[in-house]
Amino acid sequence: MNRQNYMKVEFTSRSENEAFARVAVSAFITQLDPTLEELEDVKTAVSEAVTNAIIHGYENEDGVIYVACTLNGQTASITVEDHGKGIPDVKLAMEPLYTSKPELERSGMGFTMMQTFMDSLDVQTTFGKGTTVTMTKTFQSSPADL
Amino acid sequence: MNRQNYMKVEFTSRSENEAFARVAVSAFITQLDPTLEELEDVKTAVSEAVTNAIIHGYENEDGVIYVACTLNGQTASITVEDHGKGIPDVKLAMEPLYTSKPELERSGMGFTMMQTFMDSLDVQTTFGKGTTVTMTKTFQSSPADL
Amino acid sequence: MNVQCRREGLCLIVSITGELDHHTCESARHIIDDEYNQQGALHIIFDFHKIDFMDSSGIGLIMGRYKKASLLGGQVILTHISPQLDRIFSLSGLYKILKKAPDIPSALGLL
Amino acid sequence: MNVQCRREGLCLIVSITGELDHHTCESARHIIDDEYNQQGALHIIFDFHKIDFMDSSGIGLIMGRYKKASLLGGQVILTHISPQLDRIFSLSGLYKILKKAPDIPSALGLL
Ligand SMILES: Nc1ncnc2c1ncn2[C@@H]1O[C@H](COP(=O)(O)OP(=O)(O)O)[C@@H](O)[C@H]1O
Ligand SMILES: Nc1ncnc2c1ncn2[C@@H]1O[C@H](COP(=O)(O)OP(=O)(O)O)[C@@H](O)[C@H]1O
Repeated sequence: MNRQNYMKVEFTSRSENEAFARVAVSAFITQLDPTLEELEDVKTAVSEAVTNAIIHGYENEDGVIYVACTLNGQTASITVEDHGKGIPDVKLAMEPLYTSKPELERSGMGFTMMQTFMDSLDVQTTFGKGTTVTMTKTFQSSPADL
Repeated sequence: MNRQNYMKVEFTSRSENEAFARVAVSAFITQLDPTLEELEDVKTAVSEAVTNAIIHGYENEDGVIYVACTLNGQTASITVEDHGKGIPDVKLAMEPLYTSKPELERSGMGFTMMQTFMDSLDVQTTFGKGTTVTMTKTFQSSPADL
Repeated sequence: MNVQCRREGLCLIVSITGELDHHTCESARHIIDDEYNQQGALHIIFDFHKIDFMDSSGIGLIMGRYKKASLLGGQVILTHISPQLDRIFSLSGLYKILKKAPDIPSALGLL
Repeated sequence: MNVQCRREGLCLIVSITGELDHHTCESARHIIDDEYNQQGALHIIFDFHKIDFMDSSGIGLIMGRYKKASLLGGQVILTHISPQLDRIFSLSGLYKILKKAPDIPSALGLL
Protein backbone atom coordinates (compact mmCIF):
# COMPACT_ATOMS: atom_id res chain seq x y z
CA MET A 1 0.00 0.00 0.00
CA ASN A 2 1.18 3.48 -0.86
CA ARG A 3 1.93 5.22 2.44
CA GLN A 4 1.29 8.72 1.13
CA ASN A 5 -1.94 10.32 2.09
CA TYR A 6 -3.04 13.36 0.09
CA MET A 7 -5.91 15.73 -0.45
CA LYS A 8 -6.58 18.36 -3.09
CA VAL A 9 -9.20 21.03 -2.82
CA GLU A 10 -10.31 23.63 -5.34
CA PHE A 11 -12.67 26.50 -4.67
CA THR A 12 -13.85 29.86 -5.95
CA SER A 13 -11.45 32.74 -5.28
CA ARG A 14 -13.68 34.54 -2.81
CA SER A 15 -12.54 36.00 0.43
CA GLU A 16 -15.22 34.08 2.36
CA ASN A 17 -13.34 30.90 1.38
CA GLU A 18 -10.13 31.90 3.18
CA ALA A 19 -11.38 30.44 6.45
CA PHE A 20 -12.53 27.30 4.63
CA ALA A 21 -9.05 26.77 3.14
CA ARG A 22 -7.41 27.09 6.56
CA VAL A 23 -9.83 24.65 8.15
CA ALA A 24 -9.51 22.12 5.32
CA VAL A 25 -5.72 22.01 5.51
CA SER A 26 -5.58 21.98 9.28
CA ALA A 27 -8.23 19.24 9.51
CA PHE A 28 -6.13 17.15 7.12
CA ILE A 29 -2.79 17.58 8.89
CA THR A 30 -4.38 16.87 12.26
CA GLN A 31 -3.53 13.25 11.39
CA LEU A 32 0.14 14.02 12.05
CA ASP A 33 -0.70 15.13 15.59
CA PRO A 34 0.84 18.59 15.26
CA THR A 35 1.28 20.79 18.31
CA LEU A 36 -1.14 23.70 18.61
CA GLU A 37 1.65 26.08 17.63
CA GLU A 38 2.52 24.05 14.54
CA LEU A 39 -1.15 24.03 13.56
CA GLU A 40 -1.36 27.81 13.97
CA ASP A 41 1.75 28.20 11.82
CA VAL A 42 0.27 26.17 8.98
CA LYS A 43 -3.07 27.97 9.20
CA THR A 44 -1.33 31.33 8.99
CA ALA A 45 0.84 30.31 6.03
CA VAL A 46 -2.15 28.87 4.12
CA SER A 47 -4.18 31.97 4.88
CA GLU A 48 -1.41 34.18 3.45
CA ALA A 49 -1.03 32.17 0.25
CA VAL A 50 -4.78 31.87 -0.38
CA THR A 51 -5.36 35.57 0.36
CA ASN A 52 -2.60 36.46 -2.12
CA ALA A 53 -4.22 34.31 -4.81
CA ILE A 54 -7.53 36.13 -4.23
CA ILE A 55 -6.25 39.70 -3.99
CA HIS A 56 -3.16 39.68 -6.18
CA GLY A 57 -3.59 36.65 -8.44
CA TYR A 58 -7.21 37.17 -9.43
CA GLU A 59 -7.52 40.78 -8.21
CA ASN A 60 -10.91 39.94 -6.66
CA GLU A 61 -12.38 38.55 -9.90
CA ASP A 62 -13.88 35.05 -9.79
CA GLY A 63 -11.21 32.44 -10.45
CA VAL A 64 -10.34 29.03 -9.05
CA ILE A 65 -7.77 28.33 -6.35
CA TYR A 66 -6.19 24.89 -5.93
CA VAL A 67 -4.79 23.79 -2.59
CA ALA A 68 -3.10 20.42 -2.20
CA CYS A 69 -1.58 18.72 0.81
CA THR A 70 0.52 15.56 0.78
CA LEU A 71 1.64 13.80 3.95
CA ASN A 72 4.90 11.88 3.92
CA GLY A 73 5.90 10.54 7.31
CA GLN A 74 5.79 13.58 9.59
CA THR A 75 6.17 16.06 6.72
CA ALA A 76 3.33 17.95 5.07
CA SER A 77 3.83 19.49 1.66
CA ILE A 78 1.26 22.15 0.78
CA THR A 79 0.75 23.88 -2.56
CA VAL A 80 -1.49 26.85 -3.29
CA GLU A 81 -2.02 27.49 -6.99
CA ASP A 82 -3.83 30.19 -8.93
CA HIS A 83 -4.20 30.79 -12.65
CA GLY A 84 -4.17 34.53 -12.17
CA LYS A 85 -1.85 37.30 -13.28
CA GLY A 86 1.45 36.00 -11.91
CA ILE A 87 4.28 37.90 -10.27
CA PRO A 88 6.56 40.02 -12.49
CA ASP A 89 9.46 40.21 -10.02
CA VAL A 90 9.48 37.41 -7.42
CA LYS A 91 12.61 38.61 -5.66
CA LEU A 92 11.06 42.02 -5.04
CA ALA A 93 7.69 40.48 -4.12
CA MET A 94 9.30 38.35 -1.43
CA GLU A 95 11.01 41.24 0.31
CA PRO A 96 9.54 41.95 3.74
CA LEU A 97 7.14 44.93 3.68
CA TYR A 98 6.94 45.03 -0.12
CA THR A 99 3.38 45.19 -1.36
CA SER A 100 1.94 46.19 -4.71
CA LYS A 101 -1.37 47.09 -3.05
CA PRO A 102 -0.68 49.54 -0.20
CA GLU A 103 -4.06 51.17 -0.99
CA LEU A 104 -5.72 47.98 0.31
CA GLU A 105 -3.77 48.29 3.58
CA ARG A 106 -1.68 45.22 2.75
CA SER A 107 1.32 44.95 5.02
CA GLY A 108 3.69 43.24 2.60
CA MET A 109 4.38 40.58 5.24
CA GLY A 110 2.63 37.62 3.57
CA PHE A 111 5.66 35.89 2.08
CA THR A 112 7.71 36.61 5.19
CA MET A 113 5.06 34.91 7.33
CA MET A 114 5.03 31.86 5.04
CA GLN A 115 8.82 31.70 5.16
CA THR A 116 8.97 32.06 8.93
CA PHE A 117 6.18 29.65 9.84
CA MET A 118 7.04 26.88 7.39
CA ASP A 119 10.30 24.97 6.89
CA SER A 120 10.55 25.72 3.19
CA LEU A 121 8.87 28.00 0.67
CA ASP A 122 9.10 27.87 -3.12
CA VAL A 123 7.32 30.25 -5.49
CA GLN A 124 6.84 29.35 -9.17
CA THR A 125 5.15 31.99 -11.28
CA THR A 126 4.62 32.88 -14.92
CA PHE A 127 3.56 36.43 -15.59
CA GLY A 128 0.05 36.36 -17.05
CA LYS A 129 -0.38 32.65 -16.29
CA GLY A 130 -0.45 32.21 -12.52
CA THR A 131 1.45 31.33 -9.40
CA THR A 132 2.14 28.18 -7.41
CA VAL A 133 3.44 28.45 -3.87
CA THR A 134 4.84 25.24 -2.33
CA MET A 135 5.54 25.04 1.39
CA THR A 136 6.68 22.14 3.55
CA LYS A 137 6.75 21.60 7.26
CA THR A 138 7.91 18.65 9.35
CA PHE A 139 6.03 18.13 12.58
CA GLN A 140 7.52 16.96 15.84
CA SER A 141 6.76 13.30 16.23
CA SER A 142 4.19 12.76 18.92
CA PRO A 143 5.51 10.80 21.95
CA ALA A 144 3.48 7.77 20.85
CA ASP A 145 5.53 7.48 17.65
CA LEU A 146 8.98 7.68 19.26
CA MET B 1 -20.31 37.99 -11.03
CA ASN B 2 -21.40 34.38 -10.83
CA ARG B 3 -23.17 34.00 -7.48
CA GLN B 4 -22.38 30.30 -7.15
CA ASN B 5 -19.67 29.39 -4.71
CA TYR B 6 -18.23 25.90 -4.94
CA MET B 7 -15.48 23.68 -3.64
CA LYS B 8 -14.22 20.27 -4.71
CA VAL B 9 -11.96 18.10 -2.64
CA GLU B 10 -10.32 14.81 -3.51
CA PHE B 11 -8.47 12.56 -1.11
CA THR B 12 -7.17 9.04 -0.56
CA SER B 13 -9.85 6.51 0.42
CA ARG B 14 -8.59 5.92 3.93
CA SER B 15 -10.74 5.77 6.97
CA GLU B 16 -8.65 8.43 8.72
CA ASN B 17 -9.94 10.88 6.06
CA GLU B 18 -13.59 10.46 7.06
CA ALA B 19 -13.29 13.15 9.73
CA PHE B 20 -11.46 15.40 7.27
CA ALA B 21 -14.29 15.10 4.72
CA ARG B 22 -16.89 16.03 7.33
CA VAL B 23 -14.91 19.04 8.50
CA ALA B 24 -14.20 20.24 4.96
CA VAL B 25 -17.86 20.20 3.94
CA SER B 26 -19.12 21.68 7.18
CA ALA B 27 -16.50 24.45 7.10
CA PHE B 28 -17.64 25.32 3.59
CA ILE B 29 -21.38 25.40 4.28
CA THR B 30 -20.84 27.47 7.42
CA GLN B 31 -21.16 30.41 5.02
CA LEU B 32 -24.90 29.71 4.78
CA ASP B 33 -25.23 30.11 8.54
CA PRO B 34 -26.83 26.71 9.11
CA THR B 35 -28.29 25.85 12.50
CA LEU B 36 -26.28 23.42 14.61
CA GLU B 37 -28.79 20.70 13.84
CA GLU B 38 -28.55 21.33 10.09
CA LEU B 39 -24.77 21.18 10.34
CA GLU B 40 -24.93 17.88 12.22
CA ASP B 41 -27.27 16.50 9.56
CA VAL B 42 -24.88 17.36 6.75
CA LYS B 43 -21.88 15.98 8.64
CA THR B 44 -23.69 12.70 9.23
CA ALA B 45 -24.79 12.38 5.60
CA VAL B 46 -21.29 13.14 4.28
CA SER B 47 -19.79 10.71 6.75
CA GLU B 48 -22.13 7.95 5.53
CA ALA B 49 -21.40 8.55 1.85
CA VAL B 50 -17.61 8.79 2.32
CA THR B 51 -17.54 5.71 4.56
CA ASN B 52 -19.46 3.78 1.90
CA ALA B 53 -16.96 4.81 -0.77
CA ILE B 54 -14.10 3.56 1.43
CA ILE B 55 -15.63 0.29 2.64
CA HIS B 56 -17.91 -0.73 -0.22
CA GLY B 57 -16.62 1.22 -3.22
CA TYR B 58 -12.90 0.57 -2.78
CA GLU B 59 -13.22 -2.25 -0.23
CA ASN B 60 -10.43 -0.69 1.83
CA GLU B 61 -7.95 -0.58 -1.09
CA ASP B 62 -6.33 2.78 -1.89
CA GLY B 63 -8.50 4.76 -4.27
CA VAL B 64 -9.52 8.39 -4.65
CA ILE B 65 -12.73 9.92 -3.34
CA TYR B 66 -14.15 13.15 -4.79
CA VAL B 67 -16.42 15.37 -2.72
CA ALA B 68 -17.91 18.52 -4.19
CA CYS B 69 -20.16 21.16 -2.69
CA THR B 70 -21.96 23.92 -4.57
CA LEU B 71 -23.86 26.70 -2.83
CA ASN B 72 -26.82 28.27 -4.56
CA GLY B 73 -28.72 30.74 -2.45
CA GLN B 74 -29.50 28.85 0.77
CA THR B 75 -29.15 25.43 -0.90
CA ALA B 76 -26.07 23.23 -0.77
CA SER B 77 -25.61 20.46 -3.29
CA ILE B 78 -23.08 17.83 -2.25
CA THR B 79 -21.71 14.97 -4.34
CA VAL B 80 -19.54 12.10 -3.14
CA GLU B 81 -17.95 10.10 -5.96
CA ASP B 82 -15.81 6.99 -6.05
CA HIS B 83 -14.38 5.01 -8.96
CA GLY B 84 -14.80 1.75 -7.12
CA LYS B 85 -16.86 -1.36 -7.71
CA GLY B 86 -20.30 0.17 -8.05
CA ILE B 87 -23.62 -1.12 -6.73
CA PRO B 88 -25.25 -4.08 -8.54
CA ASP B 89 -28.77 -3.44 -7.18
CA VAL B 90 -29.41 0.13 -6.02
CA LYS B 91 -32.98 -0.48 -4.96
CA LEU B 92 -31.92 -3.28 -2.64
CA ALA B 93 -28.89 -1.30 -1.41
CA MET B 94 -31.11 1.61 -0.39
CA GLU B 95 -33.45 -0.50 1.72
CA PRO B 96 -33.16 0.25 5.44
CA LEU B 97 -31.04 -2.35 7.27
CA TYR B 98 -29.72 -3.91 4.06
CA THR B 99 -25.94 -4.33 4.12
CA SER B 100 -23.62 -6.47 2.03
CA LYS B 101 -21.05 -6.46 4.81
CA PRO B 102 -22.72 -7.66 8.04
CA GLU B 103 -19.37 -9.24 9.00
CA LEU B 104 -17.99 -5.71 9.40
CA GLU B 105 -20.85 -4.85 11.77
CA ARG B 106 -22.37 -2.48 9.24
CA SER B 107 -25.89 -1.51 10.22
CA GLY B 108 -27.30 -1.01 6.72
CA MET B 109 -28.58 2.42 7.79
CA GLY B 110 -26.23 4.60 5.74
CA PHE B 111 -28.55 5.43 2.84
CA THR B 112 -31.49 5.83 5.22
CA MET B 113 -29.50 8.39 7.23
CA MET B 114 -28.58 10.33 4.06
CA GLN B 115 -32.22 10.28 2.96
CA THR B 116 -33.52 11.40 6.34
CA PHE B 117 -30.99 14.13 7.06
CA MET B 118 -30.87 15.68 3.59
CA ASP B 119 -33.71 17.06 1.42
CA SER B 120 -32.88 14.92 -1.59
CA LEU B 121 -30.66 11.95 -2.40
CA ASP B 122 -29.73 10.60 -5.82
CA VAL B 123 -27.48 7.59 -6.44
CA GLN B 124 -25.84 7.03 -9.83
CA THR B 125 -23.76 3.90 -10.16
CA THR B 126 -22.23 1.68 -12.82
CA PHE B 127 -21.23 -1.79 -11.71
CA GLY B 128 -17.45 -2.06 -11.93
CA LYS B 129 -17.04 1.66 -12.58
CA GLY B 130 -18.08 3.51 -9.44
CA THR B 131 -20.77 5.43 -7.63
CA THR B 132 -21.82 9.06 -7.33
CA VAL B 133 -24.14 10.13 -4.54
CA THR B 134 -25.75 13.57 -4.86
CA MET B 135 -27.51 15.15 -1.90
CA THR B 136 -29.06 18.58 -1.47
CA LYS B 137 -30.22 20.52 1.53
CA THR B 138 -31.77 23.95 1.87
CA PHE B 139 -30.92 25.80 5.05
CA GLN B 140 -33.24 28.05 6.99
CA SER B 141 -32.41 31.63 6.16
CA SER B 142 -30.74 33.33 9.06
CA PRO B 143 -32.77 36.19 10.55
CA ALA B 144 -30.28 38.68 9.06
CA ASP B 145 -31.25 37.63 5.52
CA LEU B 146 -35.01 37.88 5.98
CA MET C 1 -12.04 9.36 20.09
CA ASN C 2 -11.38 7.88 23.49
CA VAL C 3 -13.07 5.00 25.35
CA GLN C 4 -13.08 4.66 29.14
CA CYS C 5 -14.42 1.49 30.74
CA ARG C 6 -15.15 0.74 34.37
CA ARG C 7 -16.95 -2.06 36.11
CA GLU C 8 -19.87 -1.55 38.46
CA GLY C 9 -21.47 -4.73 39.76
CA LEU C 10 -22.29 -6.92 36.77
CA CYS C 11 -22.04 -3.93 34.41
CA LEU C 12 -19.33 -2.58 32.17
CA ILE C 13 -19.83 1.17 31.93
CA VAL C 14 -18.43 2.45 28.63
CA SER C 15 -17.88 6.20 28.22
CA ILE C 16 -17.03 7.40 24.74
CA THR C 17 -15.45 10.81 24.13
CA GLY C 18 -15.11 12.52 20.73
CA GLU C 19 -16.22 11.34 17.30
CA LEU C 20 -17.46 7.83 16.60
CA ASP C 21 -17.28 6.99 12.90
CA HIS C 22 -16.17 3.97 10.89
CA HIS C 23 -12.50 4.88 11.47
CA THR C 24 -12.71 5.24 15.23
CA CYS C 25 -15.25 2.42 15.70
CA GLU C 26 -12.58 -0.15 14.99
CA SER C 27 -10.47 0.69 18.01
CA ALA C 28 -13.56 1.35 20.14
CA ARG C 29 -14.77 -2.17 19.37
CA HIS C 30 -11.46 -3.74 20.40
CA ILE C 31 -11.27 -1.81 23.64
CA ILE C 32 -14.86 -2.56 24.64
CA ASP C 33 -14.68 -6.26 23.77
CA ASP C 34 -11.36 -6.70 25.59
CA GLU C 35 -12.68 -4.99 28.71
CA TYR C 36 -15.97 -6.86 28.58
CA ASN C 37 -14.14 -10.19 28.48
CA GLN C 38 -11.37 -9.37 30.92
CA GLN C 39 -13.60 -7.76 33.52
CA GLY C 40 -16.10 -10.60 33.24
CA ALA C 41 -19.04 -8.22 32.92
CA LEU C 42 -22.56 -9.23 31.91
CA HIS C 43 -24.38 -5.99 31.03
CA ILE C 44 -23.09 -2.95 29.14
CA ILE C 45 -24.11 0.64 29.84
CA PHE C 46 -23.04 3.20 27.24
CA ASP C 47 -22.42 6.74 28.46
CA PHE C 48 -22.68 9.17 25.51
CA HIS C 49 -22.28 12.28 27.63
CA LYS C 50 -19.05 13.36 25.91
CA ILE C 51 -19.65 12.16 22.38
CA ASP C 52 -19.41 14.84 19.69
CA PHE C 53 -20.43 12.91 16.60
CA MET C 54 -21.83 9.52 15.61
CA ASP C 55 -22.92 8.08 12.30
CA SER C 56 -24.40 4.68 11.38
CA SER C 57 -21.08 3.00 12.17
CA GLY C 58 -21.90 3.70 15.80
CA ILE C 59 -25.24 1.91 15.37
CA GLY C 60 -23.32 -1.12 14.09
CA LEU C 61 -21.00 -0.94 17.08
CA ILE C 62 -23.87 -0.84 19.56
CA MET C 63 -25.75 -3.65 17.77
CA GLY C 64 -22.61 -5.80 17.77
CA ARG C 65 -22.12 -5.35 21.52
CA TYR C 66 -25.82 -6.06 22.07
CA LYS C 67 -25.48 -9.36 20.23
CA LYS C 68 -22.47 -10.37 22.34
CA ALA C 69 -24.11 -9.47 25.63
CA SER C 70 -27.42 -11.13 24.64
CA LEU C 71 -25.66 -14.46 24.10
CA LEU C 72 -24.69 -14.40 27.77
CA GLY C 73 -28.07 -13.12 28.90
CA GLY C 74 -26.80 -9.56 29.44
CA GLN C 75 -28.51 -6.29 28.60
CA VAL C 76 -27.29 -3.09 26.92
CA ILE C 77 -28.54 0.32 28.06
CA LEU C 78 -27.87 3.69 26.42
CA THR C 79 -27.51 6.82 28.57
CA HIS C 80 -26.92 10.56 28.17
CA ILE C 81 -28.49 10.67 24.73
CA SER C 82 -28.41 14.06 22.98
CA PRO C 83 -31.31 15.06 20.69
CA GLN C 84 -29.12 14.33 17.63
CA LEU C 85 -28.24 10.85 18.91
CA ASP C 86 -31.85 10.27 19.79
CA ARG C 87 -32.87 10.92 16.18
CA ILE C 88 -30.26 8.45 14.92
CA PHE C 89 -31.24 5.79 17.43
CA SER C 90 -34.96 6.17 16.73
CA LEU C 91 -34.40 6.09 12.98
CA SER C 92 -32.43 2.87 13.18
CA GLY C 93 -35.00 1.14 15.38
CA LEU C 94 -32.47 0.62 18.16
CA TYR C 95 -35.02 1.38 20.87
CA LYS C 96 -37.06 -1.64 19.80
CA ILE C 97 -34.42 -3.89 21.34
CA LEU C 98 -32.44 -1.65 23.70
CA LYS C 99 -33.41 0.47 26.69
CA LYS C 100 -32.31 4.04 27.28
CA ALA C 101 -31.92 5.94 30.53
CA PRO C 102 -31.08 9.55 31.36
CA ASP C 103 -27.97 8.68 33.39
CA ILE C 104 -25.91 5.82 34.86
CA PRO C 105 -27.76 5.50 38.21
CA SER C 106 -31.12 5.19 36.49
CA ALA C 107 -29.63 2.72 34.01
CA LEU C 108 -28.35 0.60 36.91
CA GLY C 109 -31.84 0.82 38.40
CA LEU C 110 -33.30 -0.72 35.24
CA LEU C 111 -31.27 -3.93 35.54
CA MET D 1 -15.51 37.81 13.66
CA ASN D 2 -17.08 40.43 15.83
CA VAL D 3 -15.89 43.92 16.84
CA GLN D 4 -17.00 45.68 20.02
CA CYS D 5 -16.02 49.32 20.59
CA ARG D 6 -16.39 51.46 23.70
CA ARG D 7 -15.02 54.82 24.65
CA GLU D 8 -13.02 55.45 27.80
CA GLY D 9 -11.70 58.99 28.19
CA LEU D 10 -9.89 59.89 24.98
CA CYS D 11 -9.57 56.22 24.02
CA LEU D 12 -11.54 53.95 21.76
CA ILE D 13 -11.23 50.42 23.16
CA VAL D 14 -11.61 47.89 20.35
CA SER D 15 -12.24 44.23 21.27
CA ILE D 16 -12.05 41.73 18.44
CA THR D 17 -13.58 38.26 18.74
CA GLY D 18 -12.96 35.35 16.34
CA GLU D 19 -10.81 35.20 13.23
CA LEU D 20 -9.21 38.25 11.63
CA ASP D 21 -8.20 37.59 8.04
CA HIS D 22 -8.48 39.52 4.78
CA HIS D 23 -12.19 38.67 4.54
CA THR D 24 -13.17 39.79 8.02
CA CYS D 25 -10.73 42.74 8.11
CA GLU D 26 -12.89 44.65 5.70
CA SER D 27 -15.88 44.91 8.01
CA ALA D 28 -13.63 45.31 11.06
CA ARG D 29 -12.04 48.34 9.39
CA HIS D 30 -15.40 49.97 8.68
CA ILE D 31 -16.67 49.43 12.19
CA ILE D 32 -13.52 50.74 13.87
CA ASP D 33 -13.22 53.79 11.62
CA ASP D 34 -16.88 54.68 12.05
CA GLU D 35 -16.70 54.40 15.83
CA TYR D 36 -13.41 56.28 15.98
CA ASN D 37 -14.91 59.18 14.06
CA GLN D 38 -18.35 59.19 15.68
CA GLN D 39 -17.11 58.85 19.22
CA GLY D 40 -14.48 61.53 18.62
CA ALA D 41 -11.72 59.40 20.16
CA LEU D 42 -8.01 60.18 19.95
CA HIS D 43 -6.21 56.97 20.97
CA ILE D 44 -7.03 53.36 20.12
CA ILE D 45 -6.49 50.39 22.43
CA PHE D 46 -6.88 46.97 20.82
CA ASP D 47 -8.02 44.13 23.06
CA PHE D 48 -7.02 40.79 21.52
CA HIS D 49 -8.24 38.71 24.43
CA LYS D 50 -10.84 36.85 22.37
CA ILE D 51 -9.13 36.64 19.01
CA ASP D 52 -8.70 33.12 17.62
CA PHE D 53 -6.68 33.77 14.49
CA MET D 54 -4.84 36.60 12.76
CA ASP D 55 -2.71 36.72 9.63
CA SER D 56 -0.85 39.59 7.97
CA SER D 57 -4.14 41.22 7.00
CA GLY D 58 -4.50 42.04 10.70
CA ILE D 59 -1.09 43.74 10.64
CA GLY D 60 -2.34 45.91 7.78
CA LEU D 61 -5.48 46.74 9.75
CA ILE D 62 -3.50 47.80 12.82
CA MET D 63 -1.01 49.82 10.75
CA GLY D 64 -3.86 51.58 8.97
CA ARG D 65 -5.51 52.59 12.25
CA TYR D 66 -2.11 53.68 13.58
CA LYS D 67 -1.67 56.00 10.60
CA LYS D 68 -5.12 57.55 11.14
CA ALA D 69 -4.61 58.09 14.86
CA SER D 70 -1.08 59.45 14.35
CA LEU D 71 -2.37 62.17 12.07
CA LEU D 72 -4.43 63.48 15.00
CA GLY D 73 -1.61 62.97 17.50
CA GLY D 74 -3.20 59.82 18.95
CA GLN D 75 -1.52 56.58 19.99
CA VAL D 76 -2.36 52.91 19.39
CA ILE D 77 -1.72 50.30 22.09
CA LEU D 78 -2.05 46.52 21.75
CA THR D 79 -3.23 44.45 24.73
CA HIS D 80 -3.89 40.80 25.65
CA ILE D 81 -1.35 39.48 23.14
CA SER D 82 -1.08 35.69 22.91
CA PRO D 83 2.30 34.07 22.17
CA GLN D 84 1.19 33.42 18.56
CA LEU D 85 0.16 37.07 18.07
CA ASP D 86 3.38 38.17 19.71
CA ARG D 87 5.39 36.26 17.12
CA ILE D 88 3.44 37.87 14.27
CA PHE D 89 3.75 41.35 15.73
CA SER D 90 7.50 40.97 16.39
CA LEU D 91 8.10 39.58 12.93
CA SER D 92 6.36 42.49 11.25
CA GLY D 93 8.24 45.10 13.27
CA LEU D 94 5.01 46.47 14.74
CA TYR D 95 6.56 46.98 18.17
CA LYS D 96 9.01 49.51 16.69
CA ILE D 97 6.17 51.98 16.37
CA LEU D 98 3.42 50.68 18.69
CA LYS D 99 3.32 49.96 22.40
CA LYS D 100 1.90 46.82 23.96
CA ALA D 101 0.42 46.30 27.43
CA PRO D 102 -0.84 43.24 29.28
CA ASP D 103 -4.36 44.62 29.78
CA ILE D 104 -6.60 47.68 29.33
CA PRO D 105 -5.86 49.38 32.69
CA SER D 106 -2.11 49.22 32.08
CA ALA D 107 -2.63 50.45 28.52
CA LEU D 108 -4.59 53.43 29.85
CA GLY D 109 -1.75 54.04 32.27
CA LEU D 110 0.69 54.34 29.38
CA LEU D 111 -1.15 57.27 27.79
N1 LIG E 1 -0.60 34.78 -6.04
C1 LIG E 1 -0.08 35.98 -6.41
N2 LIG E 1 -0.34 36.48 -7.65
C2 LIG E 1 0.16 37.67 -8.04
N3 LIG E 1 0.96 38.43 -7.26
C3 LIG E 1 1.27 38.00 -6.03
C4 LIG E 1 0.77 36.75 -5.54
N4 LIG E 1 1.24 36.56 -4.28
C5 LIG E 1 1.99 37.65 -4.00
N5 LIG E 1 2.02 38.51 -5.05
C6 LIG E 1 2.76 39.79 -5.12
O1 LIG E 1 3.74 39.80 -4.09
C7 LIG E 1 3.55 40.94 -3.24
C8 LIG E 1 3.98 40.60 -1.81
O2 LIG E 1 3.12 39.63 -1.25
P1 LIG E 1 2.99 39.51 0.33
O3 LIG E 1 4.36 39.41 0.91
O4 LIG E 1 2.07 38.40 0.61
O5 LIG E 1 2.38 40.89 0.79
P2 LIG E 1 0.91 41.52 0.61
O6 LIG E 1 -0.07 40.45 0.30
O7 LIG E 1 0.65 42.16 1.93
O8 LIG E 1 1.02 42.52 -0.52
C9 LIG E 1 2.12 41.29 -3.40
O9 LIG E 1 1.88 42.65 -3.05
C10 LIG E 1 1.87 41.00 -4.88
O10 LIG E 1 2.35 42.07 -5.67
N1 LIG F 1 -20.08 3.68 -2.76
C1 LIG F 1 -20.54 2.41 -2.79
N2 LIG F 1 -19.95 1.49 -3.60
C2 LIG F 1 -20.40 0.21 -3.63
N3 LIG F 1 -21.44 -0.25 -2.89
C3 LIG F 1 -22.07 0.62 -2.08
C4 LIG F 1 -21.65 1.97 -1.98
N4 LIG F 1 -22.48 2.59 -1.11
C5 LIG F 1 -23.34 1.65 -0.67
N5 LIG F 1 -23.11 0.46 -1.25
C6 LIG F 1 -23.89 -0.78 -1.05
O1 LIG F 1 -25.13 -0.44 -0.45
C7 LIG F 1 -25.30 -1.14 0.79
C8 LIG F 1 -26.10 -0.33 1.78
O2 LIG F 1 -25.40 0.85 2.13
P1 LIG F 1 -25.73 1.57 3.51
O3 LIG F 1 -27.20 1.81 3.58
O4 LIG F 1 -24.86 2.78 3.61
O5 LIG F 1 -25.37 0.52 4.64
P2 LIG F 1 -23.97 -0.04 5.18
O6 LIG F 1 -22.86 0.89 4.80
O7 LIG F 1 -24.15 -0.10 6.65
O8 LIG F 1 -23.77 -1.38 4.55
C9 LIG F 1 -23.89 -1.46 1.23
O9 LIG F 1 -23.85 -2.54 2.13
C10 LIG F 1 -23.21 -1.75 -0.09
O10 LIG F 1 -23.48 -3.06 -0.54
